[in-house]
Amino acid sequence: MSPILIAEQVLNGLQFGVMLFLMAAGLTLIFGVMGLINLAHGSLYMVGAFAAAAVAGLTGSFLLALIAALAAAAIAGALVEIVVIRRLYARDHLDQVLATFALILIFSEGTRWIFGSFPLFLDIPGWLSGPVTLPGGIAYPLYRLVLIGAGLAVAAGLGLLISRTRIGIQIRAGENDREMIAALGVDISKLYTIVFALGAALAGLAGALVGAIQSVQVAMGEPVLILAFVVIVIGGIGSIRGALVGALLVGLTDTLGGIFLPELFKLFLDPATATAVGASLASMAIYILMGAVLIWRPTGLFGAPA
Amino acid sequence: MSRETILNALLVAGLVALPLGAHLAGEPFTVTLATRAVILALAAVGLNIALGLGGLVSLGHAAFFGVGGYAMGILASHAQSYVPLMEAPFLIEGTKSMPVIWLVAVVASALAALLIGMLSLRTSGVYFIMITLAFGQMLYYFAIGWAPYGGEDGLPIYVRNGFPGLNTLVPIQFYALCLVVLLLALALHAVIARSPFGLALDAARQVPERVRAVGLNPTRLKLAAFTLSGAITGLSGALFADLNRFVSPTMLSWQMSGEIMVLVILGGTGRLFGPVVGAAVFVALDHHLGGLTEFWQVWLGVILLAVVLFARGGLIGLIAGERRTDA
Amino acid sequence: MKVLKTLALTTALTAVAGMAAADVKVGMITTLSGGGASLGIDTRDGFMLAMGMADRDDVEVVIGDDQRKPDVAVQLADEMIQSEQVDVLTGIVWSNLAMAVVPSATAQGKFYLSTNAAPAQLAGRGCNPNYFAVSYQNDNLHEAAGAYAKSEGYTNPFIMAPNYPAGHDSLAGFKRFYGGDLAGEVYTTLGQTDYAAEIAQIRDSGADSIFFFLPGGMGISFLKQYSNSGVELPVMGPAFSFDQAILQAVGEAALGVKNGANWSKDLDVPANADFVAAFEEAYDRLPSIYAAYGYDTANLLLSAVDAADPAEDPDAFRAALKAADFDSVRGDFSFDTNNHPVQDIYVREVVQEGDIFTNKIVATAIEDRSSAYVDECKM
Amino acid sequence: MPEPILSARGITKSFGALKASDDITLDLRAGEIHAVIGPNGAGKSTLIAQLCGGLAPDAGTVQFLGHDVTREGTAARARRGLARTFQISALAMEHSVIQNATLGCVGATGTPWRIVSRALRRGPLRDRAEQALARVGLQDHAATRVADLSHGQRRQLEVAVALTLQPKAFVMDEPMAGLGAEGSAQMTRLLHDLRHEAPILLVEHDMDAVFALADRISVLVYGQVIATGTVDEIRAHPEVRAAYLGDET
Repeated sequence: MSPILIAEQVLNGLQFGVMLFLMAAGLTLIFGVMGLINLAHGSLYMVGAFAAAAVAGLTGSFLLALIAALAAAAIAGALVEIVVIRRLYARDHLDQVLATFALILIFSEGTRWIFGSFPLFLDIPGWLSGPVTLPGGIAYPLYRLVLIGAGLAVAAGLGLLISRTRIGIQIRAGENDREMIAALGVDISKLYTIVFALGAALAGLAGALVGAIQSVQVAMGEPVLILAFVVIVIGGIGSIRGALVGALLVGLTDTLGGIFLPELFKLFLDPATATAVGASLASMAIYILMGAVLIWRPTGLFGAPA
Repeated sequence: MSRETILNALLVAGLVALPLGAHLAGEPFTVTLATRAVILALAAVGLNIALGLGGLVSLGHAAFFGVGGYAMGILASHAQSYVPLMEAPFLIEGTKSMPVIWLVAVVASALAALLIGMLSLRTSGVYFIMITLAFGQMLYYFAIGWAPYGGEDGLPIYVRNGFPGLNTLVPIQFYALCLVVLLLALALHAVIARSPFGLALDAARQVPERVRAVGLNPTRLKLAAFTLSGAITGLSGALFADLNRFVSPTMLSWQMSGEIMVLVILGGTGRLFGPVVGAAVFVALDHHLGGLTEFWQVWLGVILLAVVLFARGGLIGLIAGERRTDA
Repeated sequence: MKVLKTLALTTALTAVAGMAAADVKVGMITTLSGGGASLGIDTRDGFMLAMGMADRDDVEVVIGDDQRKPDVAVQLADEMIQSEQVDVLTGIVWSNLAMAVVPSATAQGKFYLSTNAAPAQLAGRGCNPNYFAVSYQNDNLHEAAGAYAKSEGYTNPFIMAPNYPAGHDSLAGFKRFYGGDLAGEVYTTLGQTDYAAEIAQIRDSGADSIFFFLPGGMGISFLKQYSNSGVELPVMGPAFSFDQAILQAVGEAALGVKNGANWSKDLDVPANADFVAAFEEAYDRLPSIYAAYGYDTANLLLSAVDAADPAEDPDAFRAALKAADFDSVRGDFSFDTNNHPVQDIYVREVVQEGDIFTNKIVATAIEDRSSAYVDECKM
Repeated sequence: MPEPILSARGITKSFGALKASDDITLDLRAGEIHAVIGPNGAGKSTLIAQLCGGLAPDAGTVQFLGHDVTREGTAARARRGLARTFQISALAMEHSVIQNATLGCVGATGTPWRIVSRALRRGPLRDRAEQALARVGLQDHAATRVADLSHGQRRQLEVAVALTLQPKAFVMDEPMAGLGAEGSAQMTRLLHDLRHEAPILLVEHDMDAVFALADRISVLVYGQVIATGTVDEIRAHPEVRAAYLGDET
């Protein structure tokens, strides 16, 4: 296996991780501030992708599509927060799991109701398509590089938002002590709606960005949702930094595991068996990683000790 | 008698009378549907012990459901192909006998629950939810790639397994068998809930520090409950596989875990008959909404949402009021 | 009730079913909700189109949505057999659902006509006189791609499928008719959405062509990512990933791809031209391969109903099915001893016609192909 | 001097830069009430956690009945006979009063694995629970849900649960907290009698109660015991007056 291939695979893992971060950041933010488990986060990812595909189909503009994705997911998030979620903050996790499970059903089938059963088309814009040659001779798709850049930019922006702005201060205060921010005179319900909409917008952005290179279809959010959960659990729930580290770990493990495990098994098994066994183990790899992290640190890498 | 006791008695009467009536009226499919509800209720009774008594929000109970299902699938498939399960160091043959299959299903799923529980109980709260989910996914992906037993295609069993003295192919007989198992599991839950173990477990859910302070180990109590819970759900998995004469990784999927949890919460978490009400209502909704609109799952979602938001304590809570304490 | 009466569902075809007078009852179990719904909807629409064109009042169809869940499919089968008392079942799209339903349905003496899924087990040792695959045997379209790869003189293809039984069968089928060296053989995770890692492996492997089997959204994702990767090797696959239902979502990325298929809308058969025109007329979209199978299945069924009533004389009904005396949209069509078709398998190329992406036939890959498992079937 | 029942020897615990326990040595002898007082943030809760097993000290040892229990958990120490009450009631709120008391009996008798018998059936376990309730005056509230009890009754139930363990020593974390004058007096009478069953390490803010009850008092300031002595000695201790009592007297 050539060093170029390995470098390329690391880039792929990085790109996958960065996209997972966009999903995981919203989830972990919502959990950190409101203490809410949102199983319907994947549905907001789907909303973003569908909105982008619809707008791109009408206008032909990818940028407009991205804006639409952000707006649609944020609006859907805010609506859901106001109508349903805010009644759940005081409830235990059990009720939250059930209610957001119900939301998944509503979103998935509702989307199919509106857009039909056939996958939608969303493509990379011409000016971002095709490969570029990186130092070392790696031909790498430009769009994936843009995804890495965009994801890291969002991560940095989110970091700034939380450390430097008024709303960031309120968010941090909310994470530490819910009574305190009320005492500070912050309108909590407005803050919660904003945080939820922000998380939703991030998920919608991820859906639109990824939708251009994947299939835009109903239930596309669920596999990603589970991965995002794995990410925030590894990183420590509530920690944005943890989400970033966890996302990159999961992205790299998943990508590199899929490549190297079959190769590893080929050393002592016949190729067909090795490929199948390696592939099975690779699909379990991130869950094994998560199990190992939790056994070692029960509250994740950056989580506050219980 | 409290309202809940009366309700429970009515439910038992309904579980006996309705399918019997359907049988006499010559509607075997209604009996099959009732069997499905009873088996799902059994799975939820299992989860209810972990969830209701132990406060363990497990989003990975499909793992035990599937282990039970595969115990049945593997034993029965070897029996129907006459290939022994293993020959060395000693011969193990497949079987089509339900009691043997049940025993294996219970032991296998209890072991799985013990192992998963030991690791998962190091965490709590949301982490517990997520780590159980992750273990479920691990088994799911394992089953999908498990070629000798069908992988994603699953494992069909051509003829339903047998139970001494019964013809399990007759819907009402198989139903009666499943109902007896369910009632036994409910009795077990009722006995446990009032036992010293149940008291300590319920206290460990509410105030673990108090339980420690009286010299007990809350984690061990929860682990025991989790293991028992997994065993019961595993048994229901074996029955479910026999109902469908088929096992597949779908039984291990996270949506299945979610559904089992929905059954418990819909009926009323920690309520003895909560799983029964939850399963009956869920199966009925699932079945009848489908005829009304192609997008029936939207309405299923709306109904579930309404229950969470407006009927705290589930449907039993709605009818029978708050849970009463033992005195 | 999840079993919908045809009248309730297919408003364009209200004349289909004469409820009271129906002599033969057919149960269709297919996927109408969730991620895989488009395939089931096309199956249903193709089937009901044939029913509507025949304008018969002696056949009633009940339709149920299996949600792509095996246990739901089994429940529907139980309901249709026990409650609706159907004589014939049909419609399942997915192999794992077929494995859940077919063995027990045929064990109860019901007929099953497969509109799509035809797993190896049911073609070989698990074959049954009451089970007919109208579509193909699962390996056929992969075999066609293998034969095509050989005839094109490829010497180093890279082959790839998800890690599940149909995936294993797919690669085995390709290799059966290709028979040469491979640049690489990879199993992906079922439901995987990102193929960057595999594309990098392909680039690195020195392959001269690619064969892949990634049904549904997986194929869409792979093709979009592949077309943007700068790797420009010829691509082959079975028809599933290049079917009418998903080509519009793939777009230009699919242009030029060769795919093994036993049907195409431009197949020069009179029955096919009628079918395509009628389907477009009725549903305002081009038919997919699933619609074609559904249409053929309905016509086969009707031809057998003309000969005998399945409930009263199952042997005669079975013989009539086996005779396959109907106008297939695929031209020459007959059943082998294992009740799987003997038919020509073609290679199609994805082309653009106006705004629509579709397929045209470019070659015949294998003539009169039966299936690899026919000798294992003892019947 | 008899061997102390419970003792801390040089225990030290830091949280980052903060030394919550700084080389604390104190003991609890048979028959006495030993009160620990100190201002907020003096490290009282940390001390209790280390005595009862919730926290492991960085240095030093905890001895109970002659055993080194420093590395044992809360449950193990409870099984040895160390009973504690909590500053904020740690009771099963959804359970009845008798259920909470019975839980103590289940723990004390080591019978949590019984799954067939009824926890509340008539018998030795129930008698023991009812006796404990009678001791604190809750015998008429056995069937009441804890959530429906008054604050004072919950404090009494805390003590009753500890009593069911038939302990060798009590550690009580502010049993008077939030009680009115009458409640305080009632609790004071109860503790006064209890000391003969097992000695009490009493952490308390209510100075009247402490001075009325304590045989000895230790004063904790910034994680250090600055003085230990009888009530009179402590009242007279200049450092204590300066550091702690200064603004009260």
